[in-house]
Amino acid sequence: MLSVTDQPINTGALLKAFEAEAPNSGGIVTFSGLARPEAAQGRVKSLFLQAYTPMTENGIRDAMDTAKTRWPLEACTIVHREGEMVPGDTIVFVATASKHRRAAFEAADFLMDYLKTKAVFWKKETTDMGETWIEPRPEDYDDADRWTEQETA
Amino acid sequence: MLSVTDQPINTGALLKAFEAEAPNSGGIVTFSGLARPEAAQGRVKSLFLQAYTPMTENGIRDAMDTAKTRWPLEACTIVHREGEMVPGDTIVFVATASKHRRAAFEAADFLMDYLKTKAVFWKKETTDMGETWIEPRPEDYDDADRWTEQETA
Amino acid sequence: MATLLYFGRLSDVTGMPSEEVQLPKEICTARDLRLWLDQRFEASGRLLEPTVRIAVNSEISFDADPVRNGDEIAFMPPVGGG
Amino acid sequence: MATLLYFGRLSDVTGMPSEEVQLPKEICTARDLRLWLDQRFEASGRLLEPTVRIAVNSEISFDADPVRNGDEIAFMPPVGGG
Repeated sequence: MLSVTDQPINTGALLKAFEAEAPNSGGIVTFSGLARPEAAQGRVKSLFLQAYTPMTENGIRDAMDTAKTRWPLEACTIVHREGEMVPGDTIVFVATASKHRRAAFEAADFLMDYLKTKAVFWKKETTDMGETWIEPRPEDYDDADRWTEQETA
Repeated sequence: MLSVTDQPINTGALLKAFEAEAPNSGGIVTFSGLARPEAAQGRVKSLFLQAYTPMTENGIRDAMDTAKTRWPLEACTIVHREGEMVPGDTIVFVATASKHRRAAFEAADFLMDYLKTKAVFWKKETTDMGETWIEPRPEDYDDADRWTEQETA
Repeated sequence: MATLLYFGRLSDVTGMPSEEVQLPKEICTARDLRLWLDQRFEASGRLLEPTVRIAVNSEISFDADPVRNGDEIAFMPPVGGG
Repeated sequence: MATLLYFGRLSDVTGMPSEEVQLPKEICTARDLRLWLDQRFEASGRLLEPTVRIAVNSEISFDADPVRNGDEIAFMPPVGGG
């Protein structure tokens, strides 16, 4: 399941629904990304995420398909917020289910690396100092590169 | 938070509570282990987990302390079921929170490897064929060994 | 008319998130469009950066790819969600 | 009296999950106890396997460690939860 939504994400309810979807899986891994309160300069008052439909959805769907090819997943869900939010809000929820817990961990990790560096979103932070567009950090690209290195190794 | 309980585990509610506990963390990883329906022989009718208090709790608490030393965690929760359960029931719920998503992933992964191979539980499956005590699989030990190798590397 | 979309920090450069524009005849490729717009907005090369990708009708395109009136053309600085 | 606990598959070997036993005088170490019980239950070495660990009063103990009446002594085959 994939959803890009401007509504608050209820991770508890999503995890419950996901478990019902994959009762035979043995292992479920989730990642919840929360909007942080600290900016490089000052405190975050709000965060704005801009998406570009349908590129955003198409790209995430491709990454989910890649994950399903690389790991034996029984189910996979991504819910991503767009629009205005405040610190503490959930930006993204990723869930993977597999009979093999290693596969569930790796697939969730891979999908988060995709989302951080390749998903079609632009992020703007508002602090007391004003508005700043935030782009991925070098370590986000390093994390994402792990999966390509593995492919060629 | 650590709990070894004979009551059903509600992962959705636990995740929600955990998020409230670590609102500044940025990244939360959870693992839910579900009782599987298939046994080596036939279908599982029920699963029994035997714990030995206080060794079980002490061991898990030590592993959580180790995780907190090795990774910058803001919070860490483990809830483990004991007693009788049926396929689909959650056996274990692990949650880790960190500002760094890599740390949250690795700590959850490490704790699951501990739980699978070193936590003081004994597991008995009941199928149509009778009762069988289940011990960790070789790949569980291999997974757990990754963290020791890293230490000496 | 072409629809031009300026995403992320580029909307600060252009002063608008999107516009409808009649592409002049001499604008044939994505590269032509970049150069024309960078000049038009006095963007000092910020629309020419290789990290700014172009999507034509929701497909990533390269500098030699054609652009036409009727297209939806997006200027996309580095992306990242989560 | 010592309290002996037989965990996991060992309760199938001994036919009971636990028992209260007066340890004979000659049983001084964990090793002595293993040998005595393996014989007593006709366990054919299943209580001697090195993968079966012994905990005395909730602390992992080794073959040379002492055991006494009053102790809680657990026989623990390989463990694993999750």
